[in-house]
Amino acid sequence: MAETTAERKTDIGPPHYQRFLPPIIKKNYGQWRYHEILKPGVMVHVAASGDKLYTVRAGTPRLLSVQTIREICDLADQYCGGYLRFTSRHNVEFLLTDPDKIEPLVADLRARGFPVGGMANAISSMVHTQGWIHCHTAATDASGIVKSLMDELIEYFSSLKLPAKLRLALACCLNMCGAVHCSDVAILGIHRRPPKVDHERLPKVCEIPNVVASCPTAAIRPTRIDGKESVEIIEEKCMFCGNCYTVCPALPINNALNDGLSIWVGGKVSNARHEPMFSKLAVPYLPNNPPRWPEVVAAVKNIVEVWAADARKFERMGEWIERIGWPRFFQKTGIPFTKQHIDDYRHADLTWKRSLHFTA
Amino acid sequence: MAETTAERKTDIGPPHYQRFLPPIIKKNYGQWRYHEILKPGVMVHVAASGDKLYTVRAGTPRLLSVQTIREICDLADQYCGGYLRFTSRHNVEFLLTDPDKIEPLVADLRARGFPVGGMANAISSMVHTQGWIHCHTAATDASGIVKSLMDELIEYFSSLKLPAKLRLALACCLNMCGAVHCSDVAILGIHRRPPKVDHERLPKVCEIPNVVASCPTAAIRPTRIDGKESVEIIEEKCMFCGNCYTVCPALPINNALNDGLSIWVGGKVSNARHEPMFSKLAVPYLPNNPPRWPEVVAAVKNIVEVWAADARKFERMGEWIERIGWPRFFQKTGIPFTKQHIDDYRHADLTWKRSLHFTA
Amino acid sequence: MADEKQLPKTPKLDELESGPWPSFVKEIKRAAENNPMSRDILGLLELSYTEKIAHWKHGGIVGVRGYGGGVIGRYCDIPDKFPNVAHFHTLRVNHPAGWFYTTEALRAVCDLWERHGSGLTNLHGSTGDIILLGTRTEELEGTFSELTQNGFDLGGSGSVIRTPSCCVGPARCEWACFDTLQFIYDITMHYQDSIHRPAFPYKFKFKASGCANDCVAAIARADLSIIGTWRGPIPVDQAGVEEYAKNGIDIQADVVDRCPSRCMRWDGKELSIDDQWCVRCMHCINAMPKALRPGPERGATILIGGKAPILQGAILSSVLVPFMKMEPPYTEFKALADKILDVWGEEGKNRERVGEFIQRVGLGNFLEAIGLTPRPEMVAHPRENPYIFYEEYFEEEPTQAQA
Amino acid sequence: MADEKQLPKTPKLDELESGPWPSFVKEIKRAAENNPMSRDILGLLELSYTEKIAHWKHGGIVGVRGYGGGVIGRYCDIPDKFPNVAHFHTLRVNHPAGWFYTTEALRAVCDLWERHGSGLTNLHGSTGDIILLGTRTEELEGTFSELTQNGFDLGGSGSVIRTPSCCVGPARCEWACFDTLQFIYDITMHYQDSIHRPAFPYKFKFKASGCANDCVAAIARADLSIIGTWRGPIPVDQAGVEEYAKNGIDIQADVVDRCPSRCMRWDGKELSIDDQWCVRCMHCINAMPKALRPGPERGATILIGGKAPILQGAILSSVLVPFMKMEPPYTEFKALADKILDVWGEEGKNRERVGEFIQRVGLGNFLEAIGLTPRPEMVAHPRENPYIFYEEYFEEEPTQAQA
Ligand code: SRM
Ligand code: SRM
Ligand code: SRM
Ligand code: SRM
Ligand code: SF4
Ligand code: SF4
Ligand code: SF4
Ligand code: SF4
Ligand code: SF4
Ligand code: SF4
Ligand code: SF4
Ligand code: SF4
Repeated sequence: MAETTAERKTDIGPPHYQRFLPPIIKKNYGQWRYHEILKPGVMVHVAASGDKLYTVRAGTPRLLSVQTIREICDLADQYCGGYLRFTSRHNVEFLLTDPDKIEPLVADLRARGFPVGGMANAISSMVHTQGWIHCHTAATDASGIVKSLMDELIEYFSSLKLPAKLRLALACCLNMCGAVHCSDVAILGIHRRPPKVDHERLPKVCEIPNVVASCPTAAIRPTRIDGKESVEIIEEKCMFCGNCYTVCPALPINNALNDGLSIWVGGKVSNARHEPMFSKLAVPYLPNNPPRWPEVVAAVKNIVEVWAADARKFERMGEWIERIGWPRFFQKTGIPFTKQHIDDYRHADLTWKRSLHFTA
Repeated sequence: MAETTAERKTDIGPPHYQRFLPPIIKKNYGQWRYHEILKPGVMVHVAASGDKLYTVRAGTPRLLSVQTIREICDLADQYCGGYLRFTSRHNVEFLLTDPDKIEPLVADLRARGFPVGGMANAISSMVHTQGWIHCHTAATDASGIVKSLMDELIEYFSSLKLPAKLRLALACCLNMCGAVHCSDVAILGIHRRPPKVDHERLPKVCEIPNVVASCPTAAIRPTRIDGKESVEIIEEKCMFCGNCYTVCPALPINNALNDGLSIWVGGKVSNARHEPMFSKLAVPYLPNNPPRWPEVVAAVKNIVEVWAADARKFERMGEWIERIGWPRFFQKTGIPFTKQHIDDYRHADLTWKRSLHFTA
Repeated sequence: MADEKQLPKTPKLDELESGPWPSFVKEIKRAAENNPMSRDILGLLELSYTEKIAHWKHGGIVGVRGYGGGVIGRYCDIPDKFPNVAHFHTLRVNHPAGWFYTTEALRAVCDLWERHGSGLTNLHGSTGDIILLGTRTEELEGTFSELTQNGFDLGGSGSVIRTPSCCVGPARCEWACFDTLQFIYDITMHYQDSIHRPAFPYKFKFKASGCANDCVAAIARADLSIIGTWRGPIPVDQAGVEEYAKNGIDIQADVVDRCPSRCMRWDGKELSIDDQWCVRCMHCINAMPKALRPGPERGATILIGGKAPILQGAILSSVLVPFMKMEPPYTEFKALADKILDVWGEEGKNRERVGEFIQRVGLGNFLEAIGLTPRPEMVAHPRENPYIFYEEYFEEEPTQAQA
Repeated sequence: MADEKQLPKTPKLDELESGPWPSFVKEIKRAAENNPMSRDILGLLELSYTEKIAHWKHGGIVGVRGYGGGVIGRYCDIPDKFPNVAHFHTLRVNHPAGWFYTTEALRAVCDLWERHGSGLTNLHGSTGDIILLGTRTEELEGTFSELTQNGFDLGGSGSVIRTPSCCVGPARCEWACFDTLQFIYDITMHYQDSIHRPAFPYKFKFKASGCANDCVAAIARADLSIIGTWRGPIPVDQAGVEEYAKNGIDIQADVVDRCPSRCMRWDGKELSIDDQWCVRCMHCINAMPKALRPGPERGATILIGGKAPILQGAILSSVLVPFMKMEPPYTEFKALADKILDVWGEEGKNRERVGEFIQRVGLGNFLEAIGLTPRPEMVAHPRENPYIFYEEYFEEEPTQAQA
């Protein structure tokens, strides 16, 4: 372990952002007048002063080695005075003042395998999570599906041919770290078998009342197994949320045979035009099929392309579906509508069709 | 008791409607091509055959003596061959074939105190309930408020000057017999004090488990009062729905000091334009003030007239409010917005404002 | 007997005799002239107006022989003060479909009710019945038998199928997409036994409207709502449209811009409808009855679950069958209704309406139980929560998957 | 040591090295060249790809001295097979507001992480932290102290205030209605103690977006969402609008018809906005940045309760304060936030997010507790159910009201 002599600092907080702002931003901070998208992944912001700031945006795997970060730093040093930023969707942004450097930078990025794009009416990088690489509750991997899907959808990242922004997200379990619940298209890792109770371990490591309380559908009840306090799970009541496992390690829910993926559509966050919306279930289950998850990739690509072909300008996925209606969505995408699509949780009755307003 | 010799008939059902259809309807049944509103309360339906059926609609108190029914029958005999009908809102309709009889009939009706109107863009008769005249759970009277309010709003019944239909309803308790939950403006009798438990009577007349189960907010729990089984009511949990009283007579909830009225707005049933909507709370409480309920009448009239002045053609109350937004509704009507307007029942969180879409 | 005929002093109620709207107080007084029950109801009501409280005891089960419904029992809580309304039971009489009458039929009801009861009625109750408002227990049988002599029968009350009702439909409306009167008469007869004898967890209501205007508020007030609709394009009579335009309808603002699916265009001469997007709301047809009308293929949408708020909050009926042909003998409809009544009758809890039952068991499970396949028309949108019940899972054979 | 340096065979993962999107597998291999932890993670991940299951034990509480958060403990469930990732704890490092960096600062982090950990990172985690992905317990203190030497500190994990984040805002966006970076930096410093030491029932997240486009998804992912907005008319540069029209924007179809409040008019020359109806959705401004901009009086709307579905279903933040000025030192905001944290901290159940807490106690009661008056802007619509808690009632003095 690296020893350090200096006295121990705590609660210093993050570095002050001003230290990291390039001069042109310091100068024009809050004085930007407008922006223009120049080409895929490249935009200019024009300040009241007339100054122009060129942003080049590139995709990354988000999971980065220090070696690659250094490589990115080299580019920032070479093209924009050692300043750069990352976006809320894990893209890297280079901040240029000299328009002549745009092309060389873009070429350099491409050469090194960083796709330029993800801006304006495009698919941007996927908000995603840890998966098998670091999380204990993961029903699937995250990075692998993202890689497989983005390989297929890259043309929509590097171009501007979509009717509107398309936000993709993935989460490897129902905790939904990230943005699955409000994304245009989201992939969600799911468990499909109730937790197996480890009666040996449970009494030792878990508070039984907490475990019972942790279940939203009251599927867990206290019981005694040969003398020892434990819990039992009423399987018909379990919908595999995994919350009991989060609370108690003795209730493992991960299961290779049954874990899989579901696909959700039509969520959005921005207030532009339509109010924010939750994502809704499109495909209840697809197999967990590493290393390239062909079923998941094909299903998402199909949805994206049906939307891209049919939506009007500015129509996000959810706005498009609202216009054509869910019956047409299922018809056009060829996705079967099943019992599992019908809500049966807290607000179920409000999700049923309470009018005659549907297309014949 | 009137003895009857004939053998006892049962399950004969209602008379066949065809016996009661006037000849012109029999002839043109299902062959009507279009209709026109000729004047307030008078319309014509034109059949494919070219036949014309004139309908004259008049308001009634709904509570009718046999004497008055006979008087109405006299008119039907005199003007339309002894055929008449009533509407789903308790108006009476005279079905004429001879246009020359319209004016005399209208005059005759007026002379006898039956207002002609309630058609098209007007206020029609109020769907209402029993009240003190017959119901055991009534928090207020029904007929008295209807009479008082319609006296004030009659001009909107007998004219066509409203932007759209306006449907009024009243129910004398939360059972909401009628259409309160889906009306443009509705008046609802409310209790505001938890039931008083009659510990003497309760064990004798009620099943304690049923009583406990009857409470939607779990405000009732079993207890023993000097030895006897009974129930107690956790007052903070009681929202005065009266369901326990419906189930158990030993839990009287009617209370002169606390019963009152609330006013609801913006509901609709038809699918025309906007999907059906529930009514929403406008005024949480007004005093129960017979015989003319001035506070209630004034409050409803105010809402109606603000809407009438501000709404666009075809905009029902709820459609108008949706366009201007609830903040403007409360502003324009001058009704204070209170804690009680904020939902705190099953779907409460879905009724909160989950976006930035409101007028500044 | 003389001052018995004297009307009680009712200073409060008297204030409700004036004013332009017809007065129910006048009605009571009119009946009271030669009816002691009405005289007492007048006095009792005046007392309620003074004390601001009802003077009826809770419920009370009474009825006619062999029927479990059709009568609402009422007993006054101060019978000594108002002996003539010590009993004041209401009879619910099943109205003729569409509320059509001949004066002859109505007079017959008036005559018998004058003899057997208070002489007061409601035309009609909110469920649609003729309400004969108040009589004594001993009078029930006599009233009933005279009713049946005159071709009338009781409607529903309690845990039965309630009196079905429908809009005026084809009898006088150009928009009826099926014969609401014939249909309602047919099922009323089909379900006579269930209307008169409680056999269910709670009440069950049928209402039928001939089109989406829903003139009997079926979607809000019926457990099973049958609402007329169509398939195929809306026929447009362009000349008719122009005539409306001439006569002052602003086609763009009042019709086109109010179309919920925004599928209409108006170029000042021609109105075009892109029917594939029409959600059949009726608005454009309502606005221009002479020029537009429902499309060619007629039928109904069947919706389920509508009710008032007690207990889980009000429910609007939701789509069960997007489109059903409605031709006699309504075999498909009756099979569906019977299946629903079976399942709910079996598994519904006491005082649980079918809408609440479906909420409890889940619409998906309910569909399975009644043998319908899920369709996207049944939902406003698919689930937003990830709490999906996957009904089966694999058990591993001994494997090192978990190793 | 030689074959220790040998990378494990990873046929499955190798398939993810090809293709146009940058490969995380290449990243792991790159780090693995001279890092045993990364080598083992590579092998372990290949095993997960083969067995379709994660190989981590449940949780594990580890951390740095004096902090209760900032480290996610992880232990491999087959440590004997993969000794170098027997521990594989993650450090969450609080990112600089707006995710701006100098290469110098980033390189410093790289250097220390190469020495202390796997050499793998996430830029960034979904909450916004710099994720230092995996190291041994003994390395935590050293990593931490070098981080602080370099001016960095840990972010949040567990039942603390989580690392606040914000959009790029005024640094590079013309639409920022307040200084998101300054604000987020300010509250991050203000809440240092609560970010590092668990003192609440559960996690609590702040996210700030400069306008209604909400570029950090604050409304969906933050317990307290601060979203910029304005009051007063949208300034319109008509020349600018015409220019967009010339350059091919269909002002009517793409802007006017997409305005949710339909408050715009375009006559082909002039665009007029009836600002009293504008709901400030940003769309028209988004579509024509050169011609339109947010109105004069700037501030933010404060919304509360956003979160993912566990446990009661996902919640979108809802309006708490329709409009608040956002000027340093943000006194009004901090007073509100502190009050919220007090009430929830006191009365919230274990693992109950503030949004779930408000659902349980009721928004009206919550407003009372934090001292805000109810406003119609807080609701999409008033209640539809009649279940109103009238909080007090009269008791009668002896009277015959009930007689
Ligand atoms: C850089 C970034 C903020 C940051 O601090 O990192 C950002 C930057 C901009 N956003 Fe954003 N948005 C960023 C994440 C978001 C998010 C959050 C997310 O995706 O998770 C949203 C909400 C998405 C949603 O609704 O689900 C978002 C919704 C918008 C919108 C509204 C789009 C819509 O029509 O719904 C606009 C307006 C527009 O694009 O015209 C916008 C516009 C912009 C503008 C044009 C603002 C400006 O004038 O500079 C910026 C660049 C254009 C562009 O297309 O990226 N930004 N923007 C984020 C880039 C993420 C990325 O790498 O792709
Ligand atoms: C007679 C009656 C049916 C019956 O069997 O009794 C009836 C008859 C007609 N209705 Fe209705 N409606 C009748 C109750 C209803 C109800 C139910 C209710 O009010 O409880 C509704 C739903 C109300 C709601 O949405 O809350 C209803 C919603 C409509 C609509 C849709 C109005 C709208 O814009 O929302 C139309 C279309 C129109 O008026 O243009 C309509 C149209 C009509 C037409 C024009 C249909 C026709 O072509 O004949 C009929 C006469 C016009 C008129 O204004 O009354 N009728 N109509 C009912 C008369 C009640 C009364 O005495 O006032
Ligand atoms: C007479 C009538 C009101 C009126 O003046 O028109 C009426 C009167 C009563 N209703 Fe009703 N309901 C009447 C139509 C309705 C309607 C409207 C409808 O049927 O279209 C509803 C709302 C729709 C629905 O069914 O949900 C209605 C919803 C209720 C409820 C709440 C049921 C629920 O599930 O929410 C109750 C409570 C109960 O059933 O115990 C109730 C109970 C009652 C009782 C029996 C009181 C009780 O708790 O026992 C009332 C007897 C009053 C009396 O003394 O005569 N009444 N009741 C209506 C029946 C007349 C008729 O047969 O034509
Ligand atoms: C690392 C990260 C995912 C990522 O790869 O980016 C993450 C990882 C975990 N999250 Fe998360 N969450 C992460 C952002 C989120 C977000 C998104 C956000 O913050 O904007 C959410 C949704 C928003 C929200 O807070 O609701 C999120 C909602 C959850 C939940 C569900 C909480 C809830 O109330 O619904 C859990 C479950 C829990 O807290 O026990 C959870 C729990 C976890 C745990 C600690 C697993 C557990 O049960 O203990 C994961 C540790 C993984 C690991 O081994 O490192 N994580 N988690 C994100 C944090 C990185 C960072 O600090 O920047
Ligand atoms: S989504 Fe689930 S599995 Fe994935 S990182 Fe979050 S908690 Fe772990
Ligand atoms: S997984 Fe979820 S639903 Fe199933 S038992 Fe555990 S907590 Fe309950
Ligand atoms: S609304 Fe209530 S009080 Fe009025 S009639 Fe119906 S049940 Fe009786
Ligand atoms: S009135 Fe309603 S809420 Fe109150 S105790 Fe009775 S059932 Fe419960
Ligand atoms: S519901 Fe339709 S068909 Fe029936 S009367 Fe009303 S408008 Fe005519
Ligand atoms: S019926 Fe309704 S949806 Fe169909 S075209 Fe007419 S207005 Fe539009
Ligand atoms: S949220 Fe608004 S201010 Fe912030 S970056 Fe996005 S568009 Fe700009
Ligand atoms: S900001 Fe949105 S609501 Fe306001 S005018 Fe522009 S588009 Fe319309």
